[in-house]
Amino acid sequence: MTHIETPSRPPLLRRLASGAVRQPTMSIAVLVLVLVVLSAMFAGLIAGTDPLSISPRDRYTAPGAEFLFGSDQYGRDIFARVLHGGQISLAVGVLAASLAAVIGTLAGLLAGSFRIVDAILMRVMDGLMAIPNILLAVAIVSLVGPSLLSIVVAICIPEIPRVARLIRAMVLTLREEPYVFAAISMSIPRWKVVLRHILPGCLAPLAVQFSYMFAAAILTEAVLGFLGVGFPSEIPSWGNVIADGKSAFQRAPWCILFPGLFLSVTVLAVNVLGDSLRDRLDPRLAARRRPS
Amino acid sequence: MSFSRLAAIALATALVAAPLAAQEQKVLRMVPHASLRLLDPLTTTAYVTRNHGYMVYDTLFGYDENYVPQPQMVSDWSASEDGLTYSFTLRPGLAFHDGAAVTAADAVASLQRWMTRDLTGRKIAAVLGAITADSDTEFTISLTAPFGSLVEALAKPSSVVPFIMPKRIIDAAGDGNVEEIIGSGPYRFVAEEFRPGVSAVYVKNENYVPRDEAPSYLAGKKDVLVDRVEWLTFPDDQTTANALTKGEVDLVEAISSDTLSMIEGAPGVEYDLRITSNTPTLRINWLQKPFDNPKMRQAVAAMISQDDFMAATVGDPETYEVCGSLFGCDSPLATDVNALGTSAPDPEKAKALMAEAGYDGEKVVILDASDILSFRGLAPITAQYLRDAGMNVEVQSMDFSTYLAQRNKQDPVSEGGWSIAFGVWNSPDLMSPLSNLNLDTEGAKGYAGWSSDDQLASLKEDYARASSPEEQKAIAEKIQARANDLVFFVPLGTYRTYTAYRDNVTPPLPAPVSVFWGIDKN
Amino acid sequence: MTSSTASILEISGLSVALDLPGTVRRVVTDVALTVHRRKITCLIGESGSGKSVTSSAIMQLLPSGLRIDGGRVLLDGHDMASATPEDLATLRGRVVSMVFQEPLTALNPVMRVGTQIGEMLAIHRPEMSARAREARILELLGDVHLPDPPQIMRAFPHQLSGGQRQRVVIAMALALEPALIIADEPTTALDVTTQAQILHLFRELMTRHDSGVLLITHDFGVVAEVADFVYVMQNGRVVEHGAADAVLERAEHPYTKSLIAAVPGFRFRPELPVADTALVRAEGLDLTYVTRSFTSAKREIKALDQVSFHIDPGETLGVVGESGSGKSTLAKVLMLFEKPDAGTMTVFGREIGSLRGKALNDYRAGVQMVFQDPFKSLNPRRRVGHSLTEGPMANGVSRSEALARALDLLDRVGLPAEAMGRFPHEFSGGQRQRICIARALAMKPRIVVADEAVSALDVSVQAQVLELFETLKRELGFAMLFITHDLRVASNICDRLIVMHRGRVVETGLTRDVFTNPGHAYTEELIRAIPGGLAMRTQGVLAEQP
Amino acid sequence: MIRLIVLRLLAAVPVMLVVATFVFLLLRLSPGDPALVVAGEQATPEQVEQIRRDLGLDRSLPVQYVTWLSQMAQGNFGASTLSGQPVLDLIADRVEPTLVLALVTIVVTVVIAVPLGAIAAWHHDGWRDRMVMTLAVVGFSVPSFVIGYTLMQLLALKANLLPVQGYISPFDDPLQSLKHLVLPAATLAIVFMALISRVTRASTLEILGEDFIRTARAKGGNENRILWKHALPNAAVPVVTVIGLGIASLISGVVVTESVFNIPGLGRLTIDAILGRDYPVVQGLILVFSLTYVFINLLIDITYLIVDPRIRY
Repeated sequence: MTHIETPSRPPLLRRLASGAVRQPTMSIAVLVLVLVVLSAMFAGLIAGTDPLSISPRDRYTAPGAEFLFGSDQYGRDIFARVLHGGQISLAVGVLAASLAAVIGTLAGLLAGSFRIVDAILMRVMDGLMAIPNILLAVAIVSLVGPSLLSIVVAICIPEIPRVARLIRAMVLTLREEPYVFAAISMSIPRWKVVLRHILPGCLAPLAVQFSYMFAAAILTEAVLGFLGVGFPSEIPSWGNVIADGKSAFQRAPWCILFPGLFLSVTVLAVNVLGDSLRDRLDPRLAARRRPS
Repeated sequence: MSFSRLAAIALATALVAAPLAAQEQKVLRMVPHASLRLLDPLTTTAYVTRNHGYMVYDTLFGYDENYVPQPQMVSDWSASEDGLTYSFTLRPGLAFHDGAAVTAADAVASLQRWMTRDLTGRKIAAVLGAITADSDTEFTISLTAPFGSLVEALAKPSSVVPFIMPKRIIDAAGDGNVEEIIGSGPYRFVAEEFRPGVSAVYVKNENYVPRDEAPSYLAGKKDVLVDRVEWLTFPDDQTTANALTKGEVDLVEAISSDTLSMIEGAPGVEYDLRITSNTPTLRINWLQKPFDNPKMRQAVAAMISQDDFMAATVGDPETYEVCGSLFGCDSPLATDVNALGTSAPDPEKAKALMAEAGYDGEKVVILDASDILSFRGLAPITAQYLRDAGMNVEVQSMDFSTYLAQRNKQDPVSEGGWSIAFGVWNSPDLMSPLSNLNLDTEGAKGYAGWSSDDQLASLKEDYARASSPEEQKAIAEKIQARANDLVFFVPLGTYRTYTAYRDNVTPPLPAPVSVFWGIDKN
Repeated sequence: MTSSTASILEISGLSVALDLPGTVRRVVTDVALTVHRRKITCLIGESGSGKSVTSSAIMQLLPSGLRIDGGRVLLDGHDMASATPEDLATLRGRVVSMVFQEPLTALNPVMRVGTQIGEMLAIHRPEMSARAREARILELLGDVHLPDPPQIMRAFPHQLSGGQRQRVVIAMALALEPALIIADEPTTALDVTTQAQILHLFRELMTRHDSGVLLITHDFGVVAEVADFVYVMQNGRVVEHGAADAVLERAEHPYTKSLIAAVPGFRFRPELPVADTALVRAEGLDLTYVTRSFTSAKREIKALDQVSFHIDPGETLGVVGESGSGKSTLAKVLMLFEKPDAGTMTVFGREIGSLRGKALNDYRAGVQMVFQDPFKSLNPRRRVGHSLTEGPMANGVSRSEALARALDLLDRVGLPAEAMGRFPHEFSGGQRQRICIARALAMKPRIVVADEAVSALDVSVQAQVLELFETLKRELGFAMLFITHDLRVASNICDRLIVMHRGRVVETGLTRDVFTNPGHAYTEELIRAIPGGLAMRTQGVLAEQP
Repeated sequence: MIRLIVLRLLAAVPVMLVVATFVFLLLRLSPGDPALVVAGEQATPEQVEQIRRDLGLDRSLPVQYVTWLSQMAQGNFGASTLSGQPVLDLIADRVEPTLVLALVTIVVTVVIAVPLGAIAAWHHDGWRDRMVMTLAVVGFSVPSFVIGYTLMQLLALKANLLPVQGYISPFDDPLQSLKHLVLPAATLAIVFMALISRVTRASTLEILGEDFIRTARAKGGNENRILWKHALPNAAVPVVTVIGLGIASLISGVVVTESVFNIPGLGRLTIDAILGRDYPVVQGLILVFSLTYVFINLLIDITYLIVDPRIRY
């Protein structure tokens, strides 16, 4: 046994706060995200115009006083569409990542806790993993029709096995921890042990995974748009604004430039945040930063 | 070292192989407007399969540029005075790609099969007495009642086209699809190189005997000037444009005016407006509320401005026109009588009609096929105008397959049915009141939308019997007037796409469907 | 060549600094130290004393964030403190080599043992032929007394036992006959019997290869066993040094004295009156672990083999044995974490295998455990108060009652009441172990199972925790199953002992009897192997507790 | 080893059955109607009914399922409803481009990304680390079709170095094939490299903290040796795992890349089949994908055996 006093880990929030100070990139990422979220939340207020309002005579107007980001082929205001699209894209990201996280965590906890469930559940997860995620998403969306629910489900299903595997592995490690044994020996009910002693230990890697899933979901939504099975243009999202503008790439580059910029910058920020989180939260990596 | 060796071998192979391939053959690499999958042109109404049919098969008649049917495989024909007997003689020297001569028996078998599968064909079948091969080159069609547009029907370029196929293949097919793609057309289909959804290869039919007349639309001389035509499907129009710019393909059948902006001014690229025009149409569900009431359908029509639709979905005024004719403006039957959609939206009129109809805020469901480029914009624009008129509109988006299934549902709107859907048609499909599906009068048994009207049905019968173009035109005007009163469908404008090609390719011949004979490559 | 007693390492004024955000902390200050050829110099201190940092500084292998802040490290005439990477490349391995604490992790797991030793030769003697190199590897493996060197050479590390791996590491360190071998706690992770062998191996090889050894340790037993010179470190400074015998016998610095005093000697406890009914009675327990992987043939390990024992009320039963002897499995069976394949275990008068529902809950509450690693046995995300009250409250104790009990226990284990609101990471290892004890006792158990509960603690802390167990037991009157590999610790706290070896109980009896008159050869071997040997033994032997 | 392979393949059967049934139900319960798709937009109800009978779609769902399963058991994958071609022929025709593209991408990625990740870890927090990580995070943040179009614009159109689109088999013309593969492979590799270099960095970083690395450093000699000989081989297990698991997402990427660069591969075939409700083709493809997944996992397990002697099956 080691006799070197390993520095212990302070609570999550304080670690995050100290991380922000030490890592300027992380602070910038957070700032960008806050701005994007605010712009989406108050899209109606900021944009002023209806993202759906068609005005055939204003087809492909270049960015200017009338249309800040220009207009698309139906004369719709791209600025309004991008801001409103942010609502949908961010919602897809958050919902898909949350749903995958919740279901995956549940599946992982069950699989990690009960052998029989493990055998069955992990076969099902294997089955899901076997189908390339975009193809599964295309199938689901084209089968039930594009809506916020179907797209969120389509994007989240392929992510579930990944989360389940992660959580399952964490559970298998954590349940060998002495404090879990201690809890069991105190006759604390199984579900309470899982809830209080095992689940909290899974949260840090889950948070990291969440950020990656969030970013991936936004990208996948865009790819679905590219493949023609994304949101209908009645529901603007970054993905379908880009897809709509794709064919006018040379004629009206603003049609994909602005939504593309919003999308990439957001995804970039989320990824940067995820990386910082991982560096902060991964005890093995964090320990490397603080020599014993 | 292994890499450099490999590279050396590769280089050597390329040097030896390249000139061999290039010298001998003229290969036209072209991008069709859609990917070819089904090869039997009598099974599907897909335009790409019809175009494939014109490569491989020949027709008895073909439309010329005045939309007058001209003999193609037929050398002589005659009709009896009473219009009940038609006799045809095939041109000498016609041969299928497998070497067998084209006989009257083949033509008879082909027409019989066509009459079970085509809308117009079926109408003929209804009045058919007999169709018989009289000799190797002569056959007769006898009718129980006159059918004035019989020859037009045999020349019809709209799907499904009465192509002539070998009898043995038709017999082998039974109820199903033909297994062998063998015709007597200008190109021979290379079955071994067919990759569904990817590429199809045709080689010159060396034994093809073109007619002497100058080519005119689908009639006249079908000269083959290249040795091989490769159809390459592109899933992405941007890539298509780039490939043409780089000269990786020689010809792109159809390119939208938006995509055209990508290749405009690119060196070595030329383009023409196509003859074929496309007409998006708005189709209403007659069976269910609120549009079981003609007044409500008229309210929809009052809100449609073709100009607005075209401006928004097509954009370039050079390529679209407002057309008041239900038969397309290229059609000899074109007329402006009682036209729909040719004026600005009239919310007042619409509201008045809705009030008359007693519209009570029932839900109006618009179906949208989101993965089909030519459908883009139709649903949202319709939705916006109908909302302006005060209708309670919901747009349902889905992929095309679901769309087709959904559009076939006759259920009430509240139980998953629909109110308004769309179609996009090549001009030949609208051209005749007989083949124009939108004028279907069979009600719940007929074409989606389930329109029915006895008066229109009898007008169509009159049309079929009409013997002169003038008589036909007069009846057509009546048909349009009646159809538009009841709002069978609303055309949303007519637009053309471009065909683009490298400058070493001669411009494709004009025709209402894309034809690839008469093209040369230098 | 320098004469056999010449100094080969001379450290003077060495300081090492830790760069923290915004501040710099010295972890080693002004250390002076000399190592001679053919002599073992021990550097002793508790965790955080800076002894390991000092040894890493010699080889310039400091973890990132630490840097040498001053002083000289003269190694065979080269100043390591200012050596360039090129110098280091030739000096490391050739002039100075190192043996680390954890033999399990010190070897590259995916590289054959022979290759890893050969790498040393390949780096510094590139001219050597492959055949000569192989011969040298075999010779070295023989030198460290490994059986069948040709086979070991082709083995991967995981195929060897801990002791064998440590021999491989030593063979590697000796490959180029370096002037100095630094050994950082080389025996701490090993079983006692192996530990003794390795220590003697150092002495033997050092003499044969004419090297000097710098041995880092926390255990005065080790010093007594092998050291020629000793340096005592505390808080980054050398507080006392001198010849080993002199320091051991006449320590001057109070810290040294306290360290020596804290080493548990043999102190046997008075005999307890024989109880009528045993709390625990186990008969013929068998437990075999079968690892049946998906595809390979199954492997069986007999963890318990016909084990029988009993625990009387108020008694402490010690279980001693080396790793793999089955002593932890025994604890798991008692805790119901494992189910024996055969045999019966009757606790509080009931057969525990058949317990269900409330009876099971009651049983569990009555048997609580204190674990080895104080850092892992408390949930890092829950406040101490939660940990202390969670168990009682889950078993029907009211919140106020549970809180009162927790406060009382905190007081008893010597922690302030504010501890309730703090997180485990705010406490030192010893304090955490106190919390763990309090947590176990909060359930008012009749039996406490302590699995190596003091093994991870520094000696001075170890003594305090043992003391605490003693006091609490007296006050609260529970029985204990005390599992340890350390015979000295066992002698301090156990009334009776069972000695386990490969799943079997080889000896059982009163602690004093077992030590003074071992009945089994294995027990004898264990006792002989205790580091510090005679020196330690004479100091504390037979000191009876009042 | 053979035992491992056989058992793995046997274990694959339930997985594939689960997947196949799932997909069957998903497809059959969906609103689309293949008969309508085949018939085309202008078809009459009679035509559609005829086609529906031809395709056997008029039978009940359980009958269809049993028929399909029994055909499958006999190795008969059926024929495409869209083109009438045998499903196996269709798939066989499209396998090569996807396989070649995926293999080239993996090779390129591994050759570049693994060393990059290792170097980043070695110079942890240094400029090299930051640069690699920045590239990786950017590669992760841009939709792959945007990367594809951009590369196409720059390298194919502006610089005129490479062809825009298409696929040529390396067995027909290696040089041309390579030229055609550069852009799509680069597009895919940029995304995949981002993933692999991150994982390599993380696992190398972890390994670099291990005790045996200190042992290796204590041996003296060139420090680079430690990275390449000691750290990287040990970091291989997680990297191999991610490469393996990444294959599924690689195939997803292939779908987009195939569209952008007009490569007639499996991805496009799948999309077309799904959108066209070509049930036999979708089902056949899904089985192929599952088999690939199982096969790749097997390969990973075998690789583990090679890179890590501690692992035994």
